[in-house]
Amino acid sequence: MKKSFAYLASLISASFAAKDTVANNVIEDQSIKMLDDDHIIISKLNHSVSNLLAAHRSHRSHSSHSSHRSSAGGGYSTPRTYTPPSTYTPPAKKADPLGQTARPMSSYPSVIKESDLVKSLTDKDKRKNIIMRMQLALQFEGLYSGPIDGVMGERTRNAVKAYKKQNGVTSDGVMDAETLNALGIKGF
Amino acid sequence: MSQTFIKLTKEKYSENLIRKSLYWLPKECPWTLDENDANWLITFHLGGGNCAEQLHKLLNDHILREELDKQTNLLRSEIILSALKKVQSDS
Amino acid sequence: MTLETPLNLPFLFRRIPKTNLTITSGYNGAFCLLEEESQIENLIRNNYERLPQDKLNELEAKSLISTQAEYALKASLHASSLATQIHRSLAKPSLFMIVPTLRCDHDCRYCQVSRAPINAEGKDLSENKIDNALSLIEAASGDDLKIEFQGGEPLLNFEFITEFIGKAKIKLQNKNVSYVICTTLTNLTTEIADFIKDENIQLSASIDGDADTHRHNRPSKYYDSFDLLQEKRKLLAEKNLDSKTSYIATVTRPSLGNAQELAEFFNSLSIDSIFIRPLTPLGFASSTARSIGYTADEYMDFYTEFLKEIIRINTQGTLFVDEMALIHLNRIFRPGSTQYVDMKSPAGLVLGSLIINYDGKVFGSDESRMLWEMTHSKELIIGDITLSSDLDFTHIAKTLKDSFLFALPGCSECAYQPYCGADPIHHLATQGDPIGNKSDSFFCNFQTLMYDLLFTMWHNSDDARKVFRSWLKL
Amino acid sequence: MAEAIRIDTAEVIDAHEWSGLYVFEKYNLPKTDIPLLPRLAKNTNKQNEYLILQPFSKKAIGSIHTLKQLDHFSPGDIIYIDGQHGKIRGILNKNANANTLLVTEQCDNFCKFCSQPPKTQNDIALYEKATLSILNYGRSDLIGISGGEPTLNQKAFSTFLKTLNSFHNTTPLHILTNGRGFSDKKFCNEVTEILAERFCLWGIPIYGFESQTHNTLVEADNAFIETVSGIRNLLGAGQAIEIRVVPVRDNLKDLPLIIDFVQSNLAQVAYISLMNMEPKGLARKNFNSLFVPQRDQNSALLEAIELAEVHSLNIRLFNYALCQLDESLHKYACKSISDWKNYYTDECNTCNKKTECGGMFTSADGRFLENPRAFK
Repeated sequence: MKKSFAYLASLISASFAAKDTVANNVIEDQSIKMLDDDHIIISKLNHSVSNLLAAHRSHRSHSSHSSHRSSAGGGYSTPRTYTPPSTYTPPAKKADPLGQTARPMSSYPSVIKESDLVKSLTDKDKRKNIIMRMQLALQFEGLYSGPIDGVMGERTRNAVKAYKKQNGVTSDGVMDAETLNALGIKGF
Repeated sequence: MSQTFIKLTKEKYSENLIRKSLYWLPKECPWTLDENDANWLITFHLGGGNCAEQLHKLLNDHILREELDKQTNLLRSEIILSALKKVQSDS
Repeated sequence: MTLETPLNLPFLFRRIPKTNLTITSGYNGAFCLLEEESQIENLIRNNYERLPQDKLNELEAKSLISTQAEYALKASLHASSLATQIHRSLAKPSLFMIVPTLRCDHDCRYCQVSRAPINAEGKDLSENKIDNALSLIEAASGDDLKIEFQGGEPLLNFEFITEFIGKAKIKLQNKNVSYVICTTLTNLTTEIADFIKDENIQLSASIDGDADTHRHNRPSKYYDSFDLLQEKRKLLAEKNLDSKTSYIATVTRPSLGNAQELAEFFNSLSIDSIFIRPLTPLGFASSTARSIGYTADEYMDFYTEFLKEIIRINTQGTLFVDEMALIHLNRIFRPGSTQYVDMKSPAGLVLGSLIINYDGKVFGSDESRMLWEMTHSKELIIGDITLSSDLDFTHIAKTLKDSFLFALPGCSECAYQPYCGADPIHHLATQGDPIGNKSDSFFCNFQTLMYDLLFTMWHNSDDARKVFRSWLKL
Repeated sequence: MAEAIRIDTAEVIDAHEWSGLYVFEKYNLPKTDIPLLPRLAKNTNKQNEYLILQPFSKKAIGSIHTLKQLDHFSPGDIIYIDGQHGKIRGILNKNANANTLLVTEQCDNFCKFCSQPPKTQNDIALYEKATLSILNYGRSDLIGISGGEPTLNQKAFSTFLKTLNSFHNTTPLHILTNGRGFSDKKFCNEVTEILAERFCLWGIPIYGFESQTHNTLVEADNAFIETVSGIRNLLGAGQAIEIRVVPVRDNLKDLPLIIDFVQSNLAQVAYISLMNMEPKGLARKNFNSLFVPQRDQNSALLEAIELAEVHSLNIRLFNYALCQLDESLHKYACKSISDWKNYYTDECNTCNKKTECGGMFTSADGRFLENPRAFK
């Protein structure tokens, strides 16, 4: 222990010598305390950060970000003007600034049939993935707080029901096309 | 070798103020401090020089420091103490 | 600045002598220079309307004053800066000095306690202590450290150095270690030069000035110390070790009148920096002190001329760094950045450096071991590698506790507090007390005048400011 | 000039019902333990036809047609089909110099020069899309997270990060935030604990050295104090901070004071970025009251940079065209304008510094264009 500098450090920062000298000419009136200990910090880069920072200093990738906010445009952006397609029918309520309206039933693609979809769900990996996609969507909707594990458990099922209720999706299934579609899940 | 005397009223100058100022006088200005009920009595043993002038400069600055302390000393101590506390709880 | 009248936050101030400048500084390391004598009064007496707007803005930006609304925030930022700075000062030491031998072939005027005759017995650190030394260093150091071989003249025990570095490569393989040898160069050989090159070791060599000055300060029984030094510098050049060598000059009384010549001379060596320092008023007899010593004011009169000449040389297009000035500039503009041992609060003693003496005893600083040689007071010892690789802080802790500048008489009200450091051993040695009377302290007077000079030049001289900026960019 | 099309945007027809996110090409079987996106792959038999493929099989469940080859995308890119507007956009693009995901358009600041003015509609789905994009993206290079204010919905923000963690994703993030949320120590601790294993750089704006200027520019009371407290708390948690300053008429002369403020109060920040205003969104609306020609910024920029260097603060310029900057500032200028939102004028094409220069914002057209001057 004698060898430990942490020990020495604590010994010194315990510095009563300093405290006394400082405290001396102070009216000990804690009622006028101005500083909240919670607002005092010690600034030391945590290890992973300081390492990567060293790397990033030379490596410009982070800094190649462009101006204030402009990088936002690098990703999705809301369509400025909205022109409904000919086949348009009102989307499910789910707001989606991606310009991706939840796909209206009437315009359901001809290339894929309900039956195909069902068939394509027999594979357990695909099923697991669809459930994950649902859980992820429901989680951000604030309806599901369980793990994203691709298991259709009680909590997931209830979350789906709740979502369908909220968004007026009338189909009776849990993983039928209409539901997935309303959740913005496609490609299955 | 003549001596120089300075008299300073106690109500205007605290002891702390007097001593802090004398502290910074150079070796060339050996002094002794006496007091009576009303005054501080400072004697410079080697007269001449500008010891008295230097002392008054120092006094003036320490009066300013006292005024600043009235405004900030509580916070000053809080800053130092909570900084030490923070470091201590951290190490 | 908002229309609302501001409040003062805790700050320190000092009127810089022989100027109209007043420096104000805060615990966050920020400073603001006031150009008129009346301004500090107006500031402290809250007559803000009498201060120029740009000053008020600067003071507010630097959190020396604040609006009501931001007051609590800025207080928390002050405390955070201070906590961060203290936290850093409490880190593990990064400088480890080792004295392979106390023997030396020079008889330097200002060095009497830290040398022994060239053939003296029992003044070498024996190789079989290396393992203990290394385990001590491994335990006491962080990821980055510097190991410095001191003396005596370390090259007189070169075997130790080679074996030490050989073993350190294994024992300290997970750390970034850099090596420095502080040497007179006079024992440099082709073999040693090659080793230094291969191991990428830095050299710190002493050169006190032109032939006469150097011979006067650093005489040797065995040869002309200046001529031999020049000869060895040729060898360094042949081996392309110039860039690996930095030069340090110690000033004695006879040089005080030759500031310009001295600067010119160092520049003529075509080196790109010089570390020029006053005597450590330690380790030589008071009789000697009269012939070579000086007061801080005398030294700084000299140094002011010296620095002006250096700046002139730089403005004429040669980059030539004054390391002493640069250390202080770093303290001013990058508080807490430099690990310079004399400049820490709490003191750099132990926390900044450790030194392993030729006899295996471990001290907290070079001055500590000198003081040990003079007084043999046990409190200075924090370990002994002939016994174990453990350290014992019981005695030193108290000294360190008393080395926070904000709590030290004389320092607590000084405007240079955020940039300066505590040197308890210096005051213990010169005044018999680790805290000491600052008005009578060479260390304090030297540092104070140094900062006076640099702040004044920064404010008043465009040339100086340009040059300082260029140094700070290095 | 005509509305510029970002280079990784392409026209598509008959894709309305296929709006959504896709992974481009990429035939190797992906990990099965993440929520996978469907794939968009070229139909090798048919010119300009692209097949919608299930994540797992090569089974096509649909197809779309483009006007030209999508050769600016690379396998593994994340793309978005915007059926309504007949566009395919790159979301995470290997060849982009900056990939940034927008996670919300809501904000509690209302910056006078915001290029992407805040909206109020519920856009929670953006977090889901961002999560999917990052998890399905093949690479681990730094990705920007932007808004709106990404931390405005604290629950969504931490859920977003937790979800990435739960799939052992460690993609480094550059998060653009106003930092105000982190003035709440509890939220700060919660987030930084989630981020313990992830490198994160926080881009946080400071537009003045005191409340008044800053709050006026972001049009929010108390913003300055909350932002600075937030930065303080993040630094206390060991996070890496980038201070972002947009020089405009109100704060140009204060740039050195802003540097002073940072050095005196937040000295441990990792970077300071001076970012020229983009004449887009609100900046276009408030242009006359905010705009300062780049050429007229030079002296203030130089003063700020010299000051920062004295304090060894790491400072850079973004979105400045080299021809508008003094020679002495060139080495601080980053070729920063995202490669899909800049352009070069005819003059630029004759300039021998074109390759080092970020060029002009596509939005800087007409009266917003500061006449370029070619280096020859």
